[in-house]
Amino acid sequence: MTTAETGSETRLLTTSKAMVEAIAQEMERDPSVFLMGEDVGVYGGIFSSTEGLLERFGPERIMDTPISETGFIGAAVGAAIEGMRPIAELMFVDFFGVCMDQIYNHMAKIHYESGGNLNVPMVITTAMGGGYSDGAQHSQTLYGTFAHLPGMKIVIPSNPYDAKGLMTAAIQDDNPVLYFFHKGIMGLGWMTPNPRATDHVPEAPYVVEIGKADVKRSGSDVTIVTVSLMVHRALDAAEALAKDGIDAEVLDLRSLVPLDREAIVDSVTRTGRLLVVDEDYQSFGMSGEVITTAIEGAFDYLDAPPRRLAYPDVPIPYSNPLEQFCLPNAESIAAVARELVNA
Amino acid sequence: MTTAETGSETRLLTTSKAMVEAIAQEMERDPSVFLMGEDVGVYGGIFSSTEGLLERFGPERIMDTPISETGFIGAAVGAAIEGMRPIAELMFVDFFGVCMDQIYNHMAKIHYESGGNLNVPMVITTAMGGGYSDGAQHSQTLYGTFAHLPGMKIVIPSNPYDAKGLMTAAIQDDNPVLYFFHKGIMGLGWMTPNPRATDHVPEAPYVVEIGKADVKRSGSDVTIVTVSLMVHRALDAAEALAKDGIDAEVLDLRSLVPLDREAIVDSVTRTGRLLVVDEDYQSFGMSGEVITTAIEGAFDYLDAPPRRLAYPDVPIPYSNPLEQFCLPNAESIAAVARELVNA
Amino acid sequence: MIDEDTQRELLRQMIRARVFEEAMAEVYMEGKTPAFDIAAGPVPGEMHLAAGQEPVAAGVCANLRPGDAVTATHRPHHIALAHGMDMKKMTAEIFGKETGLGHGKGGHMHLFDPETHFGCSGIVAEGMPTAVGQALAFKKQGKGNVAVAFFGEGAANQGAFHESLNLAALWKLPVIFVCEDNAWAISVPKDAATAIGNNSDRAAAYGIPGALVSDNDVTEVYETAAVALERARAGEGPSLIEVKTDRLLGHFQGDAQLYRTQEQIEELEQRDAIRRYEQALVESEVLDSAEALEIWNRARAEVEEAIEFARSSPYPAPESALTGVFA
Amino acid sequence: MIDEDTQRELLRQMIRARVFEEAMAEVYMEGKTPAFDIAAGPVPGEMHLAAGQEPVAAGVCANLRPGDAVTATHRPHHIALAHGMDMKKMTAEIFGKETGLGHGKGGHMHLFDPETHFGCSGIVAEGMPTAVGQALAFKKQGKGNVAVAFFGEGAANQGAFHESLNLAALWKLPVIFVCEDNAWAISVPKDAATAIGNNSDRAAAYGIPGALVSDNDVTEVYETAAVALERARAGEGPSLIEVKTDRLLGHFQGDAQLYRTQEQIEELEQRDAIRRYEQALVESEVLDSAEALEIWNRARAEVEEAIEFARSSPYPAPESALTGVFA
Ligand SMILES: Cc1ncc(C[n+]2csc(CCOP(=O)(O)OP(=O)(O)O)c2C)c(N)n1
Ligand SMILES: Cc1ncc(C[n+]2csc(CCOP(=O)(O)OP(=O)(O)O)c2C)c(N)n1
Ligand SMILES: [Mg+2]
Ligand SMILES: [Mg+2]
Repeated sequence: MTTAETGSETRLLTTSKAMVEAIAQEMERDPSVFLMGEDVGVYGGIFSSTEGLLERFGPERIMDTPISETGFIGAAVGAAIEGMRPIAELMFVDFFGVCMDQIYNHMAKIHYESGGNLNVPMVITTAMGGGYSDGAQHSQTLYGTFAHLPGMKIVIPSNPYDAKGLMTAAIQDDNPVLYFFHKGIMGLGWMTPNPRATDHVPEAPYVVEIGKADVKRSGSDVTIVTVSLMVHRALDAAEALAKDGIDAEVLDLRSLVPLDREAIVDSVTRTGRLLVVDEDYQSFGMSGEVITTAIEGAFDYLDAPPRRLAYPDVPIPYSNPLEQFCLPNAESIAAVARELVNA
Repeated sequence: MTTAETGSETRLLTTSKAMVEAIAQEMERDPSVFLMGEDVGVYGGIFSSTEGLLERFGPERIMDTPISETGFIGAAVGAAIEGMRPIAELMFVDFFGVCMDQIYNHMAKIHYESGGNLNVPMVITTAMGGGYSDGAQHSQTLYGTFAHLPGMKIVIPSNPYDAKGLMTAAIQDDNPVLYFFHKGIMGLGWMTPNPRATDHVPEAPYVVEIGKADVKRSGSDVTIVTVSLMVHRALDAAEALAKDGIDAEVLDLRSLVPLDREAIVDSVTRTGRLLVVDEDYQSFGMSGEVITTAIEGAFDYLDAPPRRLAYPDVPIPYSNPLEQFCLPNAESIAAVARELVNA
Repeated sequence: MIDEDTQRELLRQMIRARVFEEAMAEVYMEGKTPAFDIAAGPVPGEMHLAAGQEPVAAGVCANLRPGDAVTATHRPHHIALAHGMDMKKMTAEIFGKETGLGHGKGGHMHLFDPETHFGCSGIVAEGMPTAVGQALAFKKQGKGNVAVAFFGEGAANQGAFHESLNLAALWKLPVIFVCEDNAWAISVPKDAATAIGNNSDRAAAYGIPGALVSDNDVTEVYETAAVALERARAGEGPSLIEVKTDRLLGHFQGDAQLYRTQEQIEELEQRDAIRRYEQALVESEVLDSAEALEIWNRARAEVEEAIEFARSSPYPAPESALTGVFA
Repeated sequence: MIDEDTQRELLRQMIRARVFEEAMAEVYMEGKTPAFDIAAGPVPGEMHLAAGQEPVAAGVCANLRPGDAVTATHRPHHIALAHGMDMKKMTAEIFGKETGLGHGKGGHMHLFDPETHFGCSGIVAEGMPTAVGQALAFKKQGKGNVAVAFFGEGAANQGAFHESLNLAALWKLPVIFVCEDNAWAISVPKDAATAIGNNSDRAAAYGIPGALVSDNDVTEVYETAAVALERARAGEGPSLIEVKTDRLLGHFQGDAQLYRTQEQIEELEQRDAIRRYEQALVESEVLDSAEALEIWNRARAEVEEAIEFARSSPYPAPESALTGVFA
């Protein structure tokens, strides 16, 4: 599952612990790294994204903030242009609307507007995803919204190994990086258990390059392109499909900006069939972009029109049967893949 | 150019005057309509979107606001659920980041969250578009960002007739509607002259149905799908193409939500070729969605892979040669259309 | 002096809310033991209970009239109940049932009730502009109604607070801003988030009255709100009220509360405002202990009935998720 | 008492800014007559000039030291110049030239200069958090530097104002908030937007000093800023300063100003702060008329040279638009 060779000991870690380990190692290495957010201190992050950091680095470097996202994310921008490397946590990505101006009009544009004279080396970490009845304002993924707006890298790990390597890369990057973690991949004790949320992770620091997709399962009949928790669902679907003799490739994009278009085209060229699985709203988002990328690069290799299985264009309902009806899952992914292969 | 028959006298109006006329007629008809925004009173709207309304309806119904977009757009939401029909102006769509939470987490979701028990009948008007060196924070179109998020209708007129009819429809709609007007189609005396920004408009009120695309020029060789100012550029391109014997159809989507997928599929089925022209950022936006729609509905009719010509994924540069290099124009549209037809 | 009927009513409303929250705390754990899974059980998702904060809701809402509007936060039950929301429909919504206020689409943080003009939002402070707009509508409609925005002390550092107060003050709107200062925003104490001690002092930044109720006392809340509401109904504009109140439970159910000590929590329990008020009413002979018990018992029966209604109601049809985006 | 060198320097900075703005007003119209087209001429786009507001910029920035940071707004020239930005590179940026600060990518509202730690933003109030963050960095780095956020009175009703002041006060950051109250936000007068008379009174909402400079007087600005800066450098936290100043021109060039009368505009011109200060310095014999004239002449020469530099510089290569999104 991992491509990089680090030569170091590995341990079983949850995604959240792997992510925190990367932050801690970078904070050790580089005194300009610090972290701000709501409940990142004693609480350790609502989704354990900062657990243990306060104890280790103290309140000067692990700073609880008021509920002032424009204020503290904007402050991160200001600190970044003065040579710090802040990490700011937006507790749920759903809250982006209270601070989007700082994110996309400032963080993402200052480097360009300054003609390259200023860098904004910062990371925004944010939780995404639903499936546990948190309603319309706490369950969204929204990565498509950010990926549409130029100037920030968009990183979306699906497992502990990538979570650590991509976090290290994000902190070391001289550009603003949005780091989305799905609550369902963190390995939290209070979420529906997910066996893929714990895995072997090297102890030594390492980097997973931002902008490189990863084949999480290779296959020859159909390419399933997705990110984050839906990688797990796709892998489950692939297992079911294998029993039917359908050999599915699962391509984990890992980042949307930069988008590894080559990997998409390469895989589709080999399989001739594309299914995009997307937990974000269907229209005007990731699914359309990936399909268009395949059309632009592999039109002549397509054996059937690409398909998509995305979150429908409706706000996220609270009630469990409603929400589950909307979310792609292993069964629905396998069903569409079968249709595609039999088309 | 117009499809509806109203039987009333027409006059030559600019887009801005047509839009204002619709607002005035609805305000006459319905006392629950009122309008709020920055500089919508004496100033008449920075882009003349409210010109003359204060004189006619007074400060109780045409309300200048503080620079508090979250405050007054949120207040519009509150007023709407209490039976008013507010129109709120967001001066430039580029400012959405200071009030996005009210727009997408409140305005767009309350109807759904309430199980249909509450309606939020309001209109947000907003100026979009560049080409006149207003820099990275005042030149964007961003309709793709809004179209991705469910719960609000997205209306984008390209000419005076549609501007009036769509505004009337937007105000009468029981749902939240975002009404985007491109500065370059308003017919302002201080922008580069645009002959299509003035046209015959019926005096009597009429509705242009939201969700219906319009064939602004029919043709048989290639379908050019776009919105707003790019409709004008596409029509110019079509004229040039006609001289080369290429017969281009220009489809004006007029709204992105609901998206008239049938019209896209229908046109592409007839022409076999699709070019999407988009002034919004290229990736994860309108161009991918329209191409995917064609793939989903007309794959077997495609004679060549669809193409797109969009604003590249870079913040909008200030300097004229840089900005013009990025914007699609008649020449670049015609060039891609030629490649597509000759592919 | 508050009349005796009102005193009994204030007690009754606080007790109803408390009994409801305690029942929710229990129901919430159903299906989540031994291995806690937030998605499991009859009541999934986040659950923010307001035990301890009942005086704020009861004291303010007792002053409201039909047609007055209320917006609340992620912690809305006590307010919704005090404002007259139907407990059955509310409970059914929390259970995600078809018979719920939003037919299961909203949930615990999104209770919308056109009948009582009640709404809430899970985005901190962002429910406040809604109330400003409701007040604006009431003024335009000449209705004489008032809107009330409840929010936490944590919300008072969010931009929406500032914009809402300025707009309401500027336009002299009939709206009351009620800050429930429970001293905590999840794990962050007020003094680690707010540059000054009392948010009521921020009223001066908008030229409006700011009142402080300093010990979670329902009488004082009631009287303070009465003044503010009178002012609002008289067309003199908004007021800001801050009540120092207590969050007896965790931020949400399942919160281990590692950020405060067990002693701190017990201290709060010891000064429980409902018990204090009940005692005071018994002492002043507004009611006797039997009558007090009767209030508790009735509340228990009402809550049980509501939960039973919710339990026995059907879930909405899964495919109904796809409808109702647009009217 | 300000020493005489500083007095002359204050005058010089105000004059430089004024001469620059007057020259811009003229250059801006080039290529735009007879038919005004905002996209035409050597300087396209919006043009917000600050003539009348020079005392604020000069008075504050004269107190700053190397390494101190400044963020400004859509109306940034007077501040950028007072803070020491290279006039040539700034002018070239306004002309959209390769030699400009941002190689033509930023423009008049996006002047970024790492040398002087200067930045600005066209989004009202949203430049303020940047300054808070710069101050946070300075504190962490132990640099002893200060950040200054300039903003208009219109910006003081935006959420970012509130969040910035609270955060800075809470964390006792070395930052000064300077409100240029020119009484107008485009066409909206202050009293139609702000619920109270003086934004300096809003400092109390954050427990920090608020100072009012009531008549656009550079001396008073200088002295008020000095106190605030000393406080900030001493680690005692932020201050808010409000200066009642004058916007002599329209909101942007081309603004017909139908919202105010010709008389109102003339009244402002008559109380021009630069002429007043110049006169005062001549009267108190800090300089004589010839020296004053010399300052104007030098400023004219400097501005002409900067404009000549901008004019003769090449435009960036069109395809450079596609690079520089990421470092
Ligand atoms: C804009 C925003 N930021 C953060 C959150 C996450 N959050 C939910 S409740 C809460 C604490 C709120 O504190 P307070 O306003 O005091 O209300 P309380 O929970 O004490 O009732 C936070 C940070 C949110 N919902 N919205
Ligand atoms: C968030 C936001 N809303 C609206 C605008 C449009 N706008 C630009 S300047 C301005 C007026 C600003 O007034 P003030 O803050 O007093 O500054 P001044 O122009 O007087 O210098 C407005 C409304 C904007 N740029 N950003
Ligand atoms: Mg609280
Ligand atoms: Mg102003």
